[in-house]
Parts: sequence; structure tokens; C-alpha cells
Amino acid sequence: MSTTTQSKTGMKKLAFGMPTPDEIASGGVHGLSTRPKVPPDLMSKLNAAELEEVEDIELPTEPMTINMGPSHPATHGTVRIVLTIDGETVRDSDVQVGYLHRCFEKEAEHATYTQVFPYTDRLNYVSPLLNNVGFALAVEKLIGIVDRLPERAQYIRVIVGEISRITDHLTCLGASAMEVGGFTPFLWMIKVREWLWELLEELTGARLTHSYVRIGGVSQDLPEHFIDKLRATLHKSTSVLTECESLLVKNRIFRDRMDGVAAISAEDAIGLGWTGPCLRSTGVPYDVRKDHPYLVYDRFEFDVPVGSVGDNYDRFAVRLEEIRQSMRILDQAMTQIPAGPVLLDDPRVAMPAKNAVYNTIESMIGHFKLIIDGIKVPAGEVYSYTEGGNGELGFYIVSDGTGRPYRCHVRSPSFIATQSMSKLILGAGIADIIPTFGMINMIGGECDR
Amino acid sequence: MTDSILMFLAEHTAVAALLKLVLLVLGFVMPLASLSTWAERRQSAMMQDRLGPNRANIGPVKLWGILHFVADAIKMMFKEDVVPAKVDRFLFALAPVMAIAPVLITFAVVPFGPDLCVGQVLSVVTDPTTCKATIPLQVARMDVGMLFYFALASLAVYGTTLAGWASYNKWSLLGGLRASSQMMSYEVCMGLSLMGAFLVYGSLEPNAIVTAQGSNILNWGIFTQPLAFVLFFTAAIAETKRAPFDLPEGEPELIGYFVEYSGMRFGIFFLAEFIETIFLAAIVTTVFLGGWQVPGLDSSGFGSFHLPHLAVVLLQVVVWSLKILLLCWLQLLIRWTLPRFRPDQLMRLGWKQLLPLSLLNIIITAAVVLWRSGGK
Amino acid sequence: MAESYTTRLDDALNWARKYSLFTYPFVTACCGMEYMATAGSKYDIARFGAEFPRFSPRQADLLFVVGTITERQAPVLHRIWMQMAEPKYVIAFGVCASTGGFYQNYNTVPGCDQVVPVDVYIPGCPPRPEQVLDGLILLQKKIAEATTWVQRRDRKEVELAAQSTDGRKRLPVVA
Amino acid sequence: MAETPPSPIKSSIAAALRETATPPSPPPAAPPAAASAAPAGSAPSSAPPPSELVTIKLDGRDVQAKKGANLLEVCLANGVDVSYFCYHPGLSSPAVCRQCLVEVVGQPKLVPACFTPIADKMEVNTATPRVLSIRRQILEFTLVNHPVDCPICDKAGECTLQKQYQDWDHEGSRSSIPKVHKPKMQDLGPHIVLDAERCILCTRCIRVCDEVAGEKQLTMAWRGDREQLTVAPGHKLDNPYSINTVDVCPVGALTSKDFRFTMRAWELFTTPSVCPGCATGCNVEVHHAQGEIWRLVPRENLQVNKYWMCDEGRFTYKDVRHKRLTSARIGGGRGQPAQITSLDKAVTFAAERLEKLASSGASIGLVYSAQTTNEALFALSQVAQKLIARGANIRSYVTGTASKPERADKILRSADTNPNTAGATLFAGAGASDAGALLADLKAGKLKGLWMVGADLPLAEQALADTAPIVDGLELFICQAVSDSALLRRAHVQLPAAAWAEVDGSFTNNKNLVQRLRKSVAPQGDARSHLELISQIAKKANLASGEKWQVSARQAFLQMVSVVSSSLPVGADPAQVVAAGFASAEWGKEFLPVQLRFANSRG
Repeated sequence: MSTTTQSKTGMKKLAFGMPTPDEIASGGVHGLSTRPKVPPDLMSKLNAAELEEVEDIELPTEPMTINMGPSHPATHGTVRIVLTIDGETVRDSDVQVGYLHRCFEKEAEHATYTQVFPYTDRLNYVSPLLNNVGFALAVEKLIGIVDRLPERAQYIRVIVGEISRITDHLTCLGASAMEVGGFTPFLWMIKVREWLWELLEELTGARLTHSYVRIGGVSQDLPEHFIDKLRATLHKSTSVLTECESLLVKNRIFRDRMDGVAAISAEDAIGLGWTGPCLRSTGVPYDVRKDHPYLVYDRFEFDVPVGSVGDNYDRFAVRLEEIRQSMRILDQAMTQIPAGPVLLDDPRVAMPAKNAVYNTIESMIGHFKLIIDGIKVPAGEVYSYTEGGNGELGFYIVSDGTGRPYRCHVRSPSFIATQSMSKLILGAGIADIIPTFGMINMIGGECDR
Repeated sequence: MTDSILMFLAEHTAVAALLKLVLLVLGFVMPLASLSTWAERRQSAMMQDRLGPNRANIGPVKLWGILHFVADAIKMMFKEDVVPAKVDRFLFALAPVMAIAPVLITFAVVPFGPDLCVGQVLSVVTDPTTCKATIPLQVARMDVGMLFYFALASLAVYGTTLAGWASYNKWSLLGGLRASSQMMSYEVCMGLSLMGAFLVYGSLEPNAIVTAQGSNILNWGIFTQPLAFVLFFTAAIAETKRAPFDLPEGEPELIGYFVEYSGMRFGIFFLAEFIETIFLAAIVTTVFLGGWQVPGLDSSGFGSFHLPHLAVVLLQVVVWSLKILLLCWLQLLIRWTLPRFRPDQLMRLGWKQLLPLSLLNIIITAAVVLWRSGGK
Repeated sequence: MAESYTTRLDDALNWARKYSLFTYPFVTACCGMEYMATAGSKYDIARFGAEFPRFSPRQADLLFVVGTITERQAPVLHRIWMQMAEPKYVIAFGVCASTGGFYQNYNTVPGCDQVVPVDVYIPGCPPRPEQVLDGLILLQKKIAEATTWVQRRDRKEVELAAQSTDGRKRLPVVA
Repeated sequence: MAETPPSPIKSSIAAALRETATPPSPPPAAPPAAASAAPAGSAPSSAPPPSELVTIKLDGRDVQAKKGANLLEVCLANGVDVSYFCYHPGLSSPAVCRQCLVEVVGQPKLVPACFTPIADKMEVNTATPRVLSIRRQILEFTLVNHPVDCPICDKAGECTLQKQYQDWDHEGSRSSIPKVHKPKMQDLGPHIVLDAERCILCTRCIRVCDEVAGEKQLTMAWRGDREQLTVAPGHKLDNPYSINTVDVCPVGALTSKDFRFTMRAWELFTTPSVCPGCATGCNVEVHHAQGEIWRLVPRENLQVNKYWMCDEGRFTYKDVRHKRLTSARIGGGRGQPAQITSLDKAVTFAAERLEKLASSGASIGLVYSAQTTNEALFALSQVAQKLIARGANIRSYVTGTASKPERADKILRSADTNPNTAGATLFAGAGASDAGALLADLKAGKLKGLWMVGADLPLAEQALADTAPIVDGLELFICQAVSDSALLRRAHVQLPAAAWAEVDGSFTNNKNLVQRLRKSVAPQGDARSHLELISQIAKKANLASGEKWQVSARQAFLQMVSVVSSSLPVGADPAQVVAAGFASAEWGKEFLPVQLRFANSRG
């Protein structure tokens, strides 16, 4: 594999018998795994030759074309899959996206940089704050103020981002449990998400679409006792997570449904452009937070969980472990967070104080221009990338020197992961489509934009 | 007065059967099936930290949300009945009937109490054989009762398959196919796993099996045939098509063989599913939990503590009901705990695991029975 | 006399309908997250009898249009609505479903009432679960006040909807 | 945050808006987008001979320019951003605002760029700390007494002061003393209101009155921080170019009574077009939003109107809004009430009757209104030929609104109140008569049918009502009109036509420049452009098979240009001069309305 990354500090043996990246690097990627590389059952992925072989044994059948979606009950986003099935085996599939194309990129061209934040909230609407942070960092990089961001703001961004990542993974894991028929763990995870949302609501004023991050910092400081409440919430969340784990990870039926289904090799995954938990499930320890640290991520100690087989179960397990790692980061961030301002002190970027706006013409003009014309971003272009809920979330922005982006493109990880759906479900059963889709975690808002 | 009525019933078995049928189906099965929809919703709510339905009220009466199922029933009855274009109208209409009728009919062989001793209902009966006439608390007592059950239960598969096929919908067809393969596969296992019990109790007649188990709890099927109990319970849940075997329905995948059914036709499928769970509980109770037997209670009472015959019978009927409720509840727990199988895994479980085990069970049981009977 | 009987029947039916709303969640976007939360432990929409999500429109009474409807999605939504059996109700969940929200562009349908008749609009982007429950109670109230025992929609609406095969022919906005 | 030169995107928008053949500082490679052609013999002055060019060092960069050129203009032409308030390219430079101070090496003090002619080997620095600091300080002084009015100020969003502050200063206030208060809402004249507090004393408005309108009506009074703008004693600001003062005002001190408090500037969209008020054809920007026009502002075109337009022209947009005919009507003629009908029915009715009349060899009058676009008139002339081929006896008339000799001046206002007299004359052909002849012919009953494209006659409203019965003898009277009138109501077929702001097309002005109109708002009701109505009638009457002009205004224009240039009359025909204007005209690129906020402040 060509994309070896820097060695990680403090690697530990991760849960569920997964090898650490060190072990992978030392050679036996699959040998170390306690789980077989090629699943023994027939329904999961077969290659073309094997399929032919099966055809030879069985009576000839006529393939049936059947349409799944776009309003199928359990797909995360709205997607249409045209299946050619033989019995219950998928012989061919055509995954069609675009049912939630809301013209994010076009809308962004008509909005000032600050006004784009609400739209980013609705990209990956499961972890809005990560999108907020990603977009803010891109614009800040273009303006050239990344180095001047207040430290406290950076820590707050890490904290809200990691909370968001936890809610993202919780939703994904819960939904995947529901998709294989386990409704109860789903609601338990939603319950935990609810706790975290309440915290975020206290901080940002909104439950889901926060628009909390601003260019140059965040909109407001942490409320009183936020840290204590977060600590307590994380504590009780851990016990619920353990419960969920006992219902799923140790459940034979669940393991049977997930193990070895829709497996993909690291090479293929990289070739398809996968990032995030999906890529890590194949054993590649690539995490933007670790490999290209932004904000203050280089100050935290955390591990990058990886899988070995690259199947649905690995994707599930990686996400589950990432929740724990996010909690670790939160723990450290809560300890390290310094006092100070949360917004950059620069009148060209930050809004003046309300009192000054009402009483001096200078601040009035500043406020007016920032609202109507937007923050003037120097002409140029930038690509900035962060670790989103589903992988590398990139923003490519072209500025023409005005207050609105001339072009704003999103490299949305779930769009890139979705392109491999056809490949993953080839040869699988109908019953495997939805769990596979769930573990790819295609989010309509992000995929179709 | 009472005696004469009972006497009349004992002599006119057809009338008695009708009465029992009404009593059992309308007085027990149907309400219980409806109630179990409520129980399911409340049970799942409880497991999921929720409250569950609790709003429906008639005046100030709320009854912990029980009224919601009444609302469900009324609403379904008055809902538009959509028959999609291009469906096979006859089979489309037949399918729900085929789904519910076999289960209701098979209740005929389930004994829900001991024989009622006519003429001595208020006195202590020490020896039931001395009764001048008896009324069996079972709609139809047939020597081949269990065979009758298997014969009819296998008809239920037509309901689902026809529903899937007649709906002119590829998804429902898939559901129907899944249902037929699943039900046929598991019927084999069901039959074979009960074989051991037949060997032990030496009868195919349900009431005889119950009587043979006696009031000694250690003689009940669950202790004499523990493996068969697990096998049968598993296979029977699969037969009811409920989680974790709800593949024909499989909401996130297929939506089910009844995807095109609306209104009360769908309601019937819905109800049939719950009746099947009750029926499953009844069969398991009969074969493995001693049916209407109460531990330590014989026809005269608890050992030396004598009870009038009517009290004994009533107690036994109540205990029988409780056993069924317990099993229904157990199924709910399973339903809300386990994820769903995949078709191939289901087939593998059925044919590669349950079937060999039930064959093994027969061989072992046969050997033990042969050994115990001294090779005769 | 006959009137009083039908009134009684009306009441009973409406009572049943309002407490037995099987929902079809037409979830497309962000609002789905709040839909989950509404169905979740804390808010528990099941309390109102709107628990069962029926994923077949034939068996559902209440169509929850959750999220943005795009031009590509609109015919699908219309078809789902056509497949539902009477009496059927529609709740537009969130501003996108109500008006298109802040997506004013070539691909976003400005409100699902362009394609299906809506009974209750729930504002919010996304609405809080409390709002959703409020909207549901509002719908229950509306059902309880219905007067015909077979609930009929505006005749014109039904005809228009029936003429349209792909949902593109816009329904008149119901006042 | 580094300041950057205006981006190519922005300047292309600006260029498209400006749409001039000879911009003062030509943007790089921006082709003239308008369908404007230079009149023969007056080609825009090309680059001066090399001997007149000098080289200066501008911010370390060698720049060539004409000797003696204004330093500020040189800076702007070379993409060096220098702030200024009082300078205006169309006015003289008094250097009163001191905002454009730059450093010239060798000079002890900073010099105002707008007042400094360049000399050879001059070294100019515009972005040294000293210059930037002075710029900030001047802005601070300018803002000391400026009221906190942005939320209620009409200029907000397109205010130069806001722009300059945000670009160059953006420091907070240091002043704690109360601001000096001056009168607000002073009525200066019929169109203008003054808010003296907002005024930054740049004197642009005074110079507009002095230099453009030629009337000394405004002046400064008092001194120091009490200095304020006022009308000269005994005068009012009532010259016919008074609203130009609002355009040049860098702040919201002068506001137009017409536009005041109607629309926020950043919500407006702009479409370049041409004023229909008179034969001058001033280039304008139509500012519209929500399907309505809110104001017209002049668009720079050095060949026609430079940077200005007259007050009367600014109000021409009101006719688009009011008194419109919005649906087709079929009438019984002779003053009987007409029935509203669908456009399609009316057109079919007109076409059938016209076809019958034409084949019967009757004499039909075609009226070419000078208020309509060249394309519609061209289409009518083509239809006329077809009708002649059918055997009809066609008589052509050129009409228009009455000319107003009293409004003519040497600046912009022309006596001819029709925007397209030259075009109408050209297309009506050599044998065309005027409106007087039309009335005479009608009275004499020489016409059996009449097709008016534009119901414009040089008569006042009352006179028109009195004259109207004259048409009662006609067998067929088709009238396409923008607004309702007594004459229209007597027509057998009354067709709603789109107003000038609702159509694409071109006008030919009194200098024979063919200038492009652009559709800025949708037509009201059933109204269609004259061209489209002619096309529909011709199509239904089988008079236009295979003709390109019925496809679109652009196709009509292209066909028109080729027809006109191929049939250039020989000899000293006055039409030759007009036609020459067409020969070199181009249709210009399509233009989507730009929201003013994207233009990033007009100020």
C-alpha cells in the first residue's frame, strides 16, 4: 500500500480483535485478524467466476429487474437502486443519487460567507458542526487568519466537533441496528444523542442546525458549567453504549448479518477515493486529524481505530471505537481549554459590538457592510479539508475578492463512498443491501448537496 | 339446573363444540390477540425507555392505552379497501382468509382444561373415571389431533404465498417466496421435534399428552424433552414469521408480502400474526408445559387439600391462560431484542442445525424410551 | 333521529382515526433526524397512537413529508400519496416541506403542497419535536372535527390529482 | 487581509453594465456589448501618438500614459485602487475631499491625485504606510459628524462612504464629543430632498448643476464644521437634470423624492437598456425587483449621454406600470364595447379578417409607430411586402407622439419625444406619409383596413378622443397598443403590447446609433411584444412562412441588419445615413439581471 502514514503514538490493541495499524504495517494485515478474510457463506460477495460456477450447479433462472427506492423505508438518504436480481442475489445494480439535490453550491454563490454556514449545517445533517468547522477553516485559510484564531475558539471547535462526531456515529450505528431488525438499540442510541443535543442546544441555541461557528471563531462562549455537564453526560453515555454493544456486538445474529458482508480491500477502497471510517475499516489508518492536524488536534492523544476485513462489521466496529476515541479527545480538551476570547478581534472579519453599532457611525458601517456585502475575502482559491463524520470533508472555494464565494465546491465523503455501492452489493443478497448502505452512511444532504 | 344444562351439552356434542368454539375464539383468542398488539407496543416501549400509546380515551377512561387497539380495529374496518389494478382479484381476496382461517381452526385441538365432570361440579372428584358424563374442555378431541394441527398449519403458507403472488408486486412476490420457503423448511423441524414428545407420552392426542404429563412438573415436556422444547419453540417462532424470523415482512428490506393490502384485509394479516403467536404458545403449553396442568394439583385438589371440581377446573383453565400469556410475553421479549436473520442464514439454521438436532433428539428419545420400557 | 346516529358514528370513527394514525414517513433530508428524535425515547410520538411506521403507503393513514422535496422527488411523493387509502392525512414536516425553506432554486419544490394536499404544516428548520407533537395534536383535532363519516377531500383536488400522472400538474394551494 | 485589485469578474460585470464603445479607461479586452455603432467619420479617438506618451513609476511599476493626464485616472486605469469622493470622470476636479492623496517622490507633501497631471518619470506611491495612514485619518474626519443613519438611509448599500470606510479604514470611533447637527429633510426642488447632516461637502452636485445643466443653483454656505450645501439665494434646484445630483452624491445627502424609501438598493437587480423618452436615446440601467421597475439611472456612454440623463427620462418607467392594456379584446367597432378574449382568439380573428381584406385588393394602412423597436417595424415592413404580393394596396404611415420643441436643449433633451423616429422612417419606406396624412386619408375614407403597430398619434388626450370616430368607417382596424386610449377602444381587434422595458430589441436614436434594449421585467398580463404580435398575426394569415424574424428578436435583428445593409440606397438619400448605422450594428451578448449587491456598491 502506497499510502503509509506517519507512525502513531500510543497505539493500543483495539476492541473486537482488530489489529492495530502497527500490526498491519508489520505485514500480516489479514493474518493477524481473528476473522477470516473471505466469508464462507455463499450469499455474500462472489466474484464473476464463482457466480458462473454457481450458475452451473443451479437450475437456470431468469433475472428480475426490481426498483428499490427512492422512497424505500430504510435508506438513509433518498436514493434509487435499480436491481437485477436472481432469486435474492444481486446480479447488477444501478445506484442513482440526486434525489436531494438542493443546490448547495449554487446557493453558496448567492450567500455571503457567513450566510453559507446554515447551508453547511444541512450538508451532513447528522453532524452539522463538523461541516461548520470545515467551511470556516476553508475561508479562514483563504483569508489567512488560521494562525491567528483565538485558542479558546479552537478548543471549543474541537469540543463541539467531537460531540457532533459522536452524534453522527450514534445515528449511523443505531440506524444500522434498526436496519437489521434491532429496533431497541436504535432508540437507546437516539436517547444518548438526545442528551448530547440538549448540551449543544444549551451552547448554540439549536438542536440540530446550529450555525454556531463563525469565520474567525465561534459565535458565543461556552455557557456556565458546560464542561461539568458534558463530563456527566459522557459518563452516562458510556454505560448506554456498553448496553448497546451487549445487544449487538455480542449477538450472533447481528454478527452473522454484518461479518464478511460487502467486504472490500484497502487497495480498492483507496482506488475508489474512500476516506473516513469506511476507509479505516479496511485497515488504512488515515485520519485527517492525525495525518494533517488542524485546529489543536495535535495536542491530543487518541488512537485511530482500524479494521482488517473492510466488511460491514468492521465499519460498524470502527465507528463504535471512534465514539470512544472522541470521548477521549473531549476529555483532554475539557482539561486543556484555556480562557480567552472566542472570536478573532478584527473588524474586517468579526462583527463589532452591538453597543458600538448603535452609537457610532464607524461600527454601524462595519456592521452594515459585513451583513450586506459580507466578509471580503481576498481573491484566490483554496482547498481545505477536515475529518468529517464520514471522512475527509473538503471545501474548495474560489473567491473573486467580494463578500460571496465565486465558487464553492464540496468534496463530500458520502458521495464518494456511494459510488462504490454497486460494487459492494454485487453478489450480495437483497437483505444485505440496506445494512451495507447504512454502513456506507450515505447522507442525502451531503451526497446530493 | 346447572347439571341439566351440562348434561344436555354432554349429550349434544355439536352444541357443546359450538359453545366452546365461541368461548375460546371470541372469548379468549381474539381479545388476547388484540390485547397482545397493545402488549407489544407497551412492552417495546418499556424496553426502549418510552411510554408507549397512552392517549386514547373514552371520557376519563384511559386504561393505560388499551383503547388504542380498539381505535386501530375500528379505523381499519372503515378504511378504504384498495384493490390495485392487475391483481388477481379472487386470490387477492382469498389470501387473508387463508392466512387466518387455519390458525383459528387448529385451536379446535387445543385442550384448555380437564374434562368437566357433569353432575359433580360442586363436589370433590377424586377419580374422574367415575363421572357419569364428561365434557372435554377442548373443541374437538381427535386421536390424530397433532397431525390435524400439522395438516392445517401447513395451509397457512398458502395465505402468505398467495398474498405475495396475487398482489402483482415484485416486492410482495419476494416476500411471499421467502415466506413459503421459510414456513415449509421449519415445518419439517417442527414436526420432527415434536416426535420425541409423542414417543414419550405415547399419543398424538393433545389432551392425552397433557394428561400424560400429569401434575408432576418434572414429567412435563420441558424437562423430559428440553432439546425438543428449544427446537420447537425456535421453529414455531419462525413459523409465525415474527422477529427474528420476520423475513417475509422484513420492513427495511421488502416491506412484506402484504404490501398491497390495505384496510381490514391488512388488519386480518396483522391479526393472524398475533393469533399465530397465541396458537404457538398454546401448542408449546400443551406439549411442553403440561397444558392445563397445575403443579401439585390433581383432580381432587392439592394433595390432601381438597377443592370442589369446579374450582379445580377453573384454576387449571386460569393457569393454562397464564402459561400462554407468559409464552406470548416471552415472544415479545425475543421480538424486541434480536435482529433479523438473512434468508440464507435462516435456511442454514433450519436445515443444517435444527433439522439434524431434531433427528438426533428422536433417536436419543427413542433409545431412552426403548430402554425404559425394557425393550418391549 | 337518523342524524343523531350518524353523528354518533362520526364521533366514534373520528375518535378511532385520531388515535390510530399509522404513519408513512417520507423522509428525505435533515428533518429526518428530528423525526427520529420525535419517535425516540424522550418525545415518543407513540403516546398519541401514531407509532406504527407502515412503510407501505397502502396501510398508512398519515403521510409525514419530512424534508426537502426536489423536482426529482416530487413525482415520487405524489405517487405515494395516490397509493394511500382514504382517509389519508398529510403533515408537512419542516419549512422545506411546507414552503421550500431557504432553498429557493431551480431544483427545490417550494413546498410539498405543490404536489399533495397538506393538512398540517409544521414550521421549523427542522422543527423541534415539541412542535411536531403539537402539529400531530392539531391534526387529531382536525380529524375529530370532521363531519362526514367517510372523510372526503375537496372534490376538485381529488380530480386534479387523479388527472395528474406524474405529479407535475400542480394542485391549487388550499386556503 | 491583503487588499486586492478589483477582480476580473467584477470588472467584466462593470464593463457589461457600462456597455460603451469608448470607455474612459478601457477594461482589458472587454468587447463593446451594445448594439451601438459609431456614426460614420467619428470613430473613437485611437491611442495618441507615441511622442505624447510619458512613463511614470506607479507603485514600482512602469506605466505609460498620455502626458498631462489626470494621475487618479491613470491609477484607476492601471488597476491601482485609490479612494476618492469628489472626483468624477464627467466633472472638473476641485480636490476638496483630500481622499485621493498619494505620495509623489520629491514632493514634500502628499498630493491629491485627482488634481495632479502626470509628468515624465514621475514616481508615485499609493500604498505606503504614510498614504494609508492619511487616508484613514481623512476618513475619520469625514465620519466625525456623519449621523448613524445607515439603516434609514436610501444610499446604504451603494454608498461610497461606506465602501471607502470598509476598504481603507475599518477602525472604531475615537470621538466622544456630540456630533454637529444640521437640518434634515430640506426640500431643494421638485425632485430632490437634502439631508445636510449626511453631506460630506464633496461639491459634486454643485458641479453637476454648473457644468452639466449649466445652471448655478447649488452652492456651499457657512464655514468649518457648520458648512453646508444649500440652494443659491432665490433659486430652486429645478433644472431638468437635477436628479443627476443624486447619482453623483457619494452619500445619502441628496435623495430623489421619487425613489426615496421605496426599495433598498441591494435588493434591486439591474438590466442595461435605453431610455424611451426622446430621440436622444440615453443609455440607462433599469433597476427592478419583484417584477417591477423602481428607478432608472444613467449608464455611461460617452457617445450619447456621457454619465447623465434628464429628469423626465427617469420617469418614463412609470408608463410601464400604469394605464396598461393587459388583455386582448375584440370589439364591434364604432365605439361599441369590446369583449375581453384570449390573445389567441384575437390574433386568429385579426389574421382571418386581414387575409380576406388583403386578397380582396382593398387599401390597407400600416402604421409604423416611432415608439416601437426596430425589429417590430422591420417585421411589419416585411409583412407589408407580403400583403402587396397578395394584391393589397398598402399605404404606410409613420406616427409617434407629439414633438415638444420647448424641451429641446443642447445637452441631452430632444424635441422629438419618440425614441425610434429614424428607424420608423427607414422601415416605413420612401413613400410613407405622416400622421397628418393618416388622419386625412381616414377622413376621406381612402382606407378599408388599418393596422396600427403602436397607437401613438401626435395628439393630446382630448384631441385624440375627439378624433377617434374618424376610424369608424374602417372594415378592419387592428390596433396593438401598450396602454389604453380612446383610439384603441374603437379598434376591432385590440392587442396588448409589451412596453419598452419588457422587450428585447433596439432603437435608433437621432445620431443614427442603433442601441439595444433589454427585457428587464416580464410583460404584464397577456401583453406580448409588438414583434411577437406581428409574427402571430402573420403566421395565422400565412404571410410569414419561413421568415427568420418570427423566431426571436435576435433573429429579427440579424435579418434586419443583413436586409438593410444589402439594400443600402444609392445616392444622397437621407435614409442612407440611417441605414449606415444599421450596417455596423451588432446584437450584443445576452445579459442576465445582476443584483446590485453583486456589483458591490455603485457608489
